Amino acid sequence: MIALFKRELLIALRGGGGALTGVIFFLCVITIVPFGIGPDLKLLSQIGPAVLWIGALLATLLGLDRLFQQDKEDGSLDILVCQEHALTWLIFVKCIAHWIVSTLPLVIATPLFGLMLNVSPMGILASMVTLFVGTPAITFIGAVGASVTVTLPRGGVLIAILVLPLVIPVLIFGVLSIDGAINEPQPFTAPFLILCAFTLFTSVLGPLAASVMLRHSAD
Amino acid sequence: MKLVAETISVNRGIKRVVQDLSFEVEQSEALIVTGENGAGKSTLLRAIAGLLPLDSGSVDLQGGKEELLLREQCHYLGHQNGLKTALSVKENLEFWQNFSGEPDFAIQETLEIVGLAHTLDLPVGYLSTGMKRRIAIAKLLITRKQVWIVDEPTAGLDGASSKMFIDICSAFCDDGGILIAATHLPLDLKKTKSLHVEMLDTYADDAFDSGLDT
Amino acid sequence: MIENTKNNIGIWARLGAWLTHMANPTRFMRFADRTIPYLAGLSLSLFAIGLYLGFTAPQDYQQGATVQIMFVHVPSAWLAMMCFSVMAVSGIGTLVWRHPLADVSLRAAAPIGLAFTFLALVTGSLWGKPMWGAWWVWDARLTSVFILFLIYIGIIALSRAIEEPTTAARSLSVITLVGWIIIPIIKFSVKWWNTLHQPASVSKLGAPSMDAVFLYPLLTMALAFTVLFFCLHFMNMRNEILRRRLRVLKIKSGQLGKGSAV
Amino acid sequence: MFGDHAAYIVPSYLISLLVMLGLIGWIRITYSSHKKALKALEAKGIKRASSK
Repeated sequence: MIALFKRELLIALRGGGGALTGVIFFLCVITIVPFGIGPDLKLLSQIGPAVLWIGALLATLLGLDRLFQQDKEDGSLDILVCQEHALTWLIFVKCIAHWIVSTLPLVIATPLFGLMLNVSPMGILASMVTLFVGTPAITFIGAVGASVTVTLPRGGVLIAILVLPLVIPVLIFGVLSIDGAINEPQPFTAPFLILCAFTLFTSVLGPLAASVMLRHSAD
Repeated sequence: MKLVAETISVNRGIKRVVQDLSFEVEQSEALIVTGENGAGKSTLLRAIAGLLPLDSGSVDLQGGKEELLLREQCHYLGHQNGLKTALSVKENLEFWQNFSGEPDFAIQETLEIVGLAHTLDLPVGYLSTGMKRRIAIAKLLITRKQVWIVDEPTAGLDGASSKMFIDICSAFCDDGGILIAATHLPLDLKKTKSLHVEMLDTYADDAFDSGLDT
Repeated sequence: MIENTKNNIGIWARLGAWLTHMANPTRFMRFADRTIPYLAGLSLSLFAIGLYLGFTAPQDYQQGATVQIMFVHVPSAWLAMMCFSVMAVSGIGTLVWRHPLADVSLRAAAPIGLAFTFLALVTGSLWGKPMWGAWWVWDARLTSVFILFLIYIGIIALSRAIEEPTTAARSLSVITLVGWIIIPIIKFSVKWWNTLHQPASVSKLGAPSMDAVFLYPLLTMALAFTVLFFCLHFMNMRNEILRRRLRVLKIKSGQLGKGSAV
Repeated sequence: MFGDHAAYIVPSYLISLLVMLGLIGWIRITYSSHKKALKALEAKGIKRASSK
C-alpha cells in the first residue's frame, strides 16, 4: 500500500501541473468574485470564508474524474483490482494520495487568498482548519462518482451532477463552523464536529461503495 | 495443482459469449484459446481472471493456496500494458513487485531476459510499442504467481521478441506454472491443450426476452 | 411468543417466495396488468374522499385558507422521500440478490420521484409566499429537498448515460444507496437547524399535534398519493420491461449497433 | 371560497393536477409506443425467444 501511495504521488508530481491546476482554478474563482459583486471590502470580508469554501469545493471536484480513469485506460486498474489487498483499502489510499496532491495545496494557499478577500485573521485560520478537515470528504464522495463514471468516455460532467448534491452538506457545515469561529454567539464546536464526523463517515462509505462499483466495472 | 472450470457461462453486455463451458488445465500445461475476432476470447480470459462476473458455473484453482482467491494467484496481461508513462521502467516494475504478491526475479534480471536492460531508468513514455509490451511481459516475471492469463501477448512484437516470449512461457510451464493464452502464435510447449471459442447467437437478457414458456 | 416469531418467519418467507416468483418479467407483467386497474380505482376514490374532506375543512386560525395547500404539499413531499427509499431498497435488491426486476423498479421509480419532488418544491413555494413573504427561503428543509431533487436528476442522467445494462444497474444502485443519506438529513433537518419550516406534525401517531379536521383529509390524501405512486410505478415498470425487450430484439435483428441506446 | 389566498391555493392544485396528468400521459404514451414497436418487429418476423 505504501508502494501504491508513493506511486500515486510520483505520477502526480511527474505529470506536473496536477497540483497547480487546482490552485490556479481556485485563484480564478477568488478573483472573479470581487468583479462580480464590486470591490466593497466590508462585504468581501463578510462573504470571504464562504467564497473560499466554494472555490475549494469546485477546485476539488475539478480533477476527480481522473481518479480511476487513467488507471482504467492504461490497464493498471485491471491488475490493481485482482490483488490480494482489499479493494476498499486500496481506494482509500488512492483518495488520500489524490487529496494530498490536489487539495492540500489549496489549503496551504488559503491564507493568501483570504488576505485578498479581506478576511480577518481568525477567519483565515478557521477557513484553513475547516478546509483541512472537510475537503477529504469531498474526495471520498467523489471517489464514488469517479467509480461510477469510469466506464463512460465523458464522465466529467456527470460526476459533477452526481457528486455536487452530496457534498452540499460538507459546504454547509464548513461555512457554519467558520461563521461560528468569527461571530461570537454562534457555536463553533457543534458544526465543526459534525464536519469531522462527515469526513470520517465518508472515508468508510466512499471507498466501500466505490469498491462495489469497481470490482466488475471491467468490460 | 490444476485449474478447473465447471460449466461456466459468461455474458458480455446482453450477448452470451460462453455457454456451459468446462475445461481443466493441469500443472505445467498451457491452454491456448483460439477463435475468430469478436468470438469472446478476451471476455473468457477476463472472466477467468475474475475481472468479469460469471453468470453461472465456477472456476477454481485446486491445490493452490487455500487462503487466496484464484484472481489473487494469477498474472493477467490484457491488451493494455498497465504501465505508467510518466514513471521510469524501474519505478513501474518496482511498484508492481512491491504491490502484487511475492517477489520472484530481480528487476535487472527480468529486463535482461526481455533484452531491455539498458532502459532501466528511461521513462516508459519514451519506449516504442513493442518495447512497452516487452516490459509488460517482464512484469509477469517480477512476482511469482501460479497462473498466467495472457491476452494476445505478442501483439506489437517482432519475430525475435515473440520467440523470446515463447521461451519465457516454456520456462514458466516447466517450472510448474499454468498458462492460459489467447493467441494465434504456435506456442511450442510440451503440453498444450487448445480451446476454440465459437461465436454464439444467444442473448443473456433472456429474463426480459424469453419470459414464461407459454 | 414462540408462535409469534414463527408467524413472523412465515410472513418473511412468504414475502421472499413471492419476490422470487416475481423474478420473471412476464409473470410480473401479468400481475401488473391485473393490479393496475384496481390501484387506479382505489387511488381515484381516495382522492375524491380526500379532496372533499379537504375542501370542507374549516380555516386554520393561524394559516387561514392556505392550509389547503398542505393537502397536496405534504403528500408530495412524503412521496418524494418514499420513492427514493423504494429505489434504495431496489438498489439493495440489485446488489445483494441480483433480482432482475430490482433494476427495473429503480429506473421506473426515478422519474416519478422527480415529478413529486418538483411538486413538493412548487407547492411549498406557493405556500411559503403568503406565510413567510418569500417564494423561496434557504431554510434547511427546503434546501435538503432541493438537494434530493438534484440527486434525482443525477440518477436519471446516469441511467441515460450508461448503456450496458448490468453496469448501469450496479452504478445506479450504488449511487442511489449513497444518495439515500439525504433522506434522514431531510427528516431531521428541521430539528437540527431549527429554522422557519414547521416541524412534522403527523409523526407522533399516538398524539398528533394537529386537529382532526385537518388530520383526516391529510391522511386520506397521503394514502391516495401513495396508492397513485404504486400504480404509476407498476405502469412505468411495465414500460421499462418492454423497453428492455425491444432493445434485445433490436440488437438481435441487427438494427442496433453497439453504441446506440433505445 | 379560499379567501384572499385563492391566488396561491388554486395554482398549487392546478400544478399538482397538471404534473400528475403529465406523468400519467407520458407513461401511457411510452407504453403504447413500445407496444407498437414490438408489434412492428414481430410483424417483420423477429420474435422473442419464448415465442419460438
